[in-house]
Amino acid sequence: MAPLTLYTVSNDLVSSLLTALGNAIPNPVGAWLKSPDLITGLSVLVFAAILLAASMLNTILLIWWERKLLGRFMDRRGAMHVGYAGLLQNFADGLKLFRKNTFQPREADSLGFYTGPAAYMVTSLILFGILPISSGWNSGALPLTLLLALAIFSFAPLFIFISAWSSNNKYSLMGGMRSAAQMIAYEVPILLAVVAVVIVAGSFDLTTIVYEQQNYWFWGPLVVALIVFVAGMLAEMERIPFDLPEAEAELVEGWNTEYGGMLFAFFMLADYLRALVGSILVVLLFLGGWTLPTWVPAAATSFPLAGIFWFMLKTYLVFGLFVWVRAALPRVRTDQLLRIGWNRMIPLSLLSIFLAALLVTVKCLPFLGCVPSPGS
Amino acid sequence: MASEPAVPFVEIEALRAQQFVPAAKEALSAMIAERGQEKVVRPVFNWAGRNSLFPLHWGLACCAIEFAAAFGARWDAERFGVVPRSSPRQCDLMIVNGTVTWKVAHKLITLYEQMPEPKWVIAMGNCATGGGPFRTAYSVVPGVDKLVPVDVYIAGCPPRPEAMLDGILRLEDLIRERKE
Amino acid sequence: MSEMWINMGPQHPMTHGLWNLRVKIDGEMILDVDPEMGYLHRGIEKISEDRHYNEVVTLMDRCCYVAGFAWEHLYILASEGALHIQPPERAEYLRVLCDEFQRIGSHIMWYAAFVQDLGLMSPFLYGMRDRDLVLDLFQSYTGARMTYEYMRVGGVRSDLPPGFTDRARQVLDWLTQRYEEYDQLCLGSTIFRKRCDDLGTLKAADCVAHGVTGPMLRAAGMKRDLRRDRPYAVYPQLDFDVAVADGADVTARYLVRMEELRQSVRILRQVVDWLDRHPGPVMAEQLPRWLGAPYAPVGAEGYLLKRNFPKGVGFSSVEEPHGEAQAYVVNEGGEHPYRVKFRSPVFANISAARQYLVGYHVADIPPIMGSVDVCVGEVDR
Amino acid sequence: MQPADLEAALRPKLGDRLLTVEPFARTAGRVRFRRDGALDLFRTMRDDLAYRHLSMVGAIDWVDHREVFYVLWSDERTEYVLLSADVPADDARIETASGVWPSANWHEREAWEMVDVLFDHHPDLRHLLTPDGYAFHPLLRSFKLHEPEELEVKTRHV
Repeated sequence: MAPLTLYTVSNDLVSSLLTALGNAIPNPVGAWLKSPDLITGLSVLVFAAILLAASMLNTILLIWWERKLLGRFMDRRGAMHVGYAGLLQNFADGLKLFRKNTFQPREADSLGFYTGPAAYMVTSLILFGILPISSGWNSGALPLTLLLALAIFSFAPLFIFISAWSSNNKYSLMGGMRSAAQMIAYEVPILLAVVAVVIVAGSFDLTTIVYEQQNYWFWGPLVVALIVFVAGMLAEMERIPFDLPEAEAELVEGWNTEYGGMLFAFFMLADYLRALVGSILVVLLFLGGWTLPTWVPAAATSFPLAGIFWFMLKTYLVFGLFVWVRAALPRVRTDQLLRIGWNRMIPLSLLSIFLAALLVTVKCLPFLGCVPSPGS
Repeated sequence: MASEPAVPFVEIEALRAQQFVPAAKEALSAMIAERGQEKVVRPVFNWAGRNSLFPLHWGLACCAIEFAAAFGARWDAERFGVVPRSSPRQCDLMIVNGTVTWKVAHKLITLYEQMPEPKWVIAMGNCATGGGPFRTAYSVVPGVDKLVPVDVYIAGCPPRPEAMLDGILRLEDLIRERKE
Repeated sequence: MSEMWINMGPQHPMTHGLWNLRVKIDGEMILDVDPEMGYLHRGIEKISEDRHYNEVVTLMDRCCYVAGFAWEHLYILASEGALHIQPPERAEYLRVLCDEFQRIGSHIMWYAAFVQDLGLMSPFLYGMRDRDLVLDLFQSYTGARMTYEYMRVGGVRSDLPPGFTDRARQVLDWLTQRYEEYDQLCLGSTIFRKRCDDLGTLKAADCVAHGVTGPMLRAAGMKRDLRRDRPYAVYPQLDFDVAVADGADVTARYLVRMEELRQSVRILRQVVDWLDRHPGPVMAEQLPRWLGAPYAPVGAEGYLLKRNFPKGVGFSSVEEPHGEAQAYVVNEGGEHPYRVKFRSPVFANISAARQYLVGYHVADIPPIMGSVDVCVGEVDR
Repeated sequence: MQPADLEAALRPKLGDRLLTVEPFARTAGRVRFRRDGALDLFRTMRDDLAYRHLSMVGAIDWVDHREVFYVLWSDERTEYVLLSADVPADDARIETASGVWPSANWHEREAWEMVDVLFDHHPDLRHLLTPDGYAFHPLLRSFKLHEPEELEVKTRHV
């Protein structure tokens, strides 16, 4: 039996449906319905729809997770009256925002005002088509998934800046400027930290990187890279302590000050989509993805969808760490943020590359652990 | 020159409000006419609307402190999905928590206009309801309903956080029964 | 970006009230500021001329809504001076009890708002939680959480309920533990120190020139506290230290307020012990009837008393949580004050905004203004 | 410092522009002066008597005239002193103190808009608490407050 993957599921679904339909309908149309090209095309669409729904559902769950966790950190309960334990709260928020009046400030530039959020949302969604969720549960085995993901991830400041600029608000503009400066400053250390992972794993393919970690997760040997990556991800996701573009205290709501209704919901969703992607990347690169250490009993990994279960559990825990940081740390200032980025993060990431190269050469380092040889 | 009471200024501001209220009513009725057909989805959207009221994050006077206390650990208004947002664009509820003066009146109206429909106003406390202890003062608007349409009034000077939460729940009841 | 003016307010998360800070910025740097006040101007001084002496107390609570007791005390001291009335000693101790608990409540409220301005969210909730305990105490003997109307010309309205002092001691014990937690959350955080050190510096000489008082002045190293320098009520009998710090920056103001919180606990322990041991009247005897009961019908006797009551001018100053507040009450005979004038400490502290804001970043405005502890109610009155 | 000491210290500088020094509750005394001696008095108080802190400037409308009062504080002697000058109601103006104590700036703005006392050479005499262009001075005795019923009539058409 072929391994259960998302694509095979949708392919089976579509092919059985279309075959039944094609048998019922007389030939020229029926044969066309049964043609493998159509089945492939449609199953890709179904696959995309499932992916979209799953990622949206996860994002909304993630918001709930953050609100409940924050509530607990703050000695209160968080949303609890809408649905069981407030699980439906974010659906209510989304529906309400969907119904709100759509408007555009008088002096705003309509092209940028509307394309900004849409593009931000779309680029965040595309990422889910690339990331492997479990063995086989990805869209395709591209050789350079990691690079592609990071490239798409770094589109965001452009769209944020476009929407901030075109909403014709001074606070939005300042937020957009900060966002651009911050994301560019942290793009470099993130990439350098990833290079360390790539050196050890010997591949740009996320699936390969995960399989390389089957014996040793990378967070131990590559702890410096992990620190740089997590800090950079916090900045990329615009979360406290690096949430300057949305710094509520001085910039009202930052670059989305002028956005309301569905456009605001787009921003909100896209923010959390990116947060989800960030957590997933941390899990994939450093925490072994969907794999578990070898000493774990086989029962833990043999039940259906075990890979996805462990993967999502890790993702939510990593995101919980981000929430914890949010509850415990104040915000840094713009110049401090940039100074941390250029003066601290880049040397650290260079150090992590050096350590990674050393690791590959000598296999084991005191206190940091061992790595398997690449391509083993 | 300074011997007359402050009527002219009051009237200027009242005139401003006079122009505003009919326009708001017109917009409201247009919206109602447009949404009259949606019979099936309305309960769902009403459920969503009443369970996710984002109040505008601003503090006018004493009631603002109780407003803040209602978001504190003991009362935790977020339980009901009430999360204050700083930008009026993202709000659907304006809680007027304090004394409204004529100096801030047109800014209040601007903020109200910046909120996208559908939107609601809660007059929190005696000052917002009718001027409170400052009703006779030359600079105080005797009730925010002179400026914007108010849905729920909360009594108290200042109302306790429970009273504010109760006001929000009353507003939720209003939204539930909304026939449009 | 070229230079531009932005309006921070009247609806802005930084303001914590209703005022407008106009800021001229170049990129992220502040070139000039111009505070614009008056959005909450309710004409309290004018309305007071239309009120009985005791009715003005109602307005005082709403004048500064986070430090209502301090302002009641201020006004009562001035009116008692103007009316030549001396309250009993227990009433004075009760007023100090109110004042110091109010200082704790106000400073915790400040802590909650200030740390939130830095982006740290949890302390806001912790602060509100602990402040509610203090408000519960207020509620147990005044019936209100924020607007008390407790002090009267000639004493206080009522005595403490039974068991109050024990509850007060419990709250004080709890608060003493919490202060450690507050310090861990702020001083223990490197980011906090990086952001607040050498921020919003206002040296002692500038403070004096611009009339800045209270924790801001003490943070600049000047040991000035009206409770020590011009004692009122029973402060001479109480043992406490004046909190000072050297930095003149935001961290120093934080340290001063935290130390004041601890000193308030120390004062309150003495006050609570004294109150336990010394029962007695809480209202002066032989008050004019129209003062004791403002709404009672005033007969011929009361009318004569009213007419013939000695005229006078009362001046008082108290160390309010925000700084030095003063009241000037003119009594021209009769049941209404002729003129009431208040000096709000925050009024002076904000008026010096240009001195401590220019040259910093836009992101520094919220912590700096947070460290000033703005209460707009008393600025606009 | 007693009122007599104050008078002894001030009389040589001010001459007959100093009217009286009388005792005043909880302060060192109340110095009454003629308004043409304002600036000299302010400088003397700050430089010679070390009253470096101006706490409050206020004004009172006594219908026939207006009184401007200043509350000063000295850190050296830890005491207050009051200065007070009468200005006629039809020509209510006095020299500003903001050149001597910068803290007078806002207090004088408030006194001007509330009691209509003009402060000469004030750097920035704008409305502070009332809106720009507000034509009234609310703390004058002639400015009457609304009765609630009256207010109802006036705002009903809104």
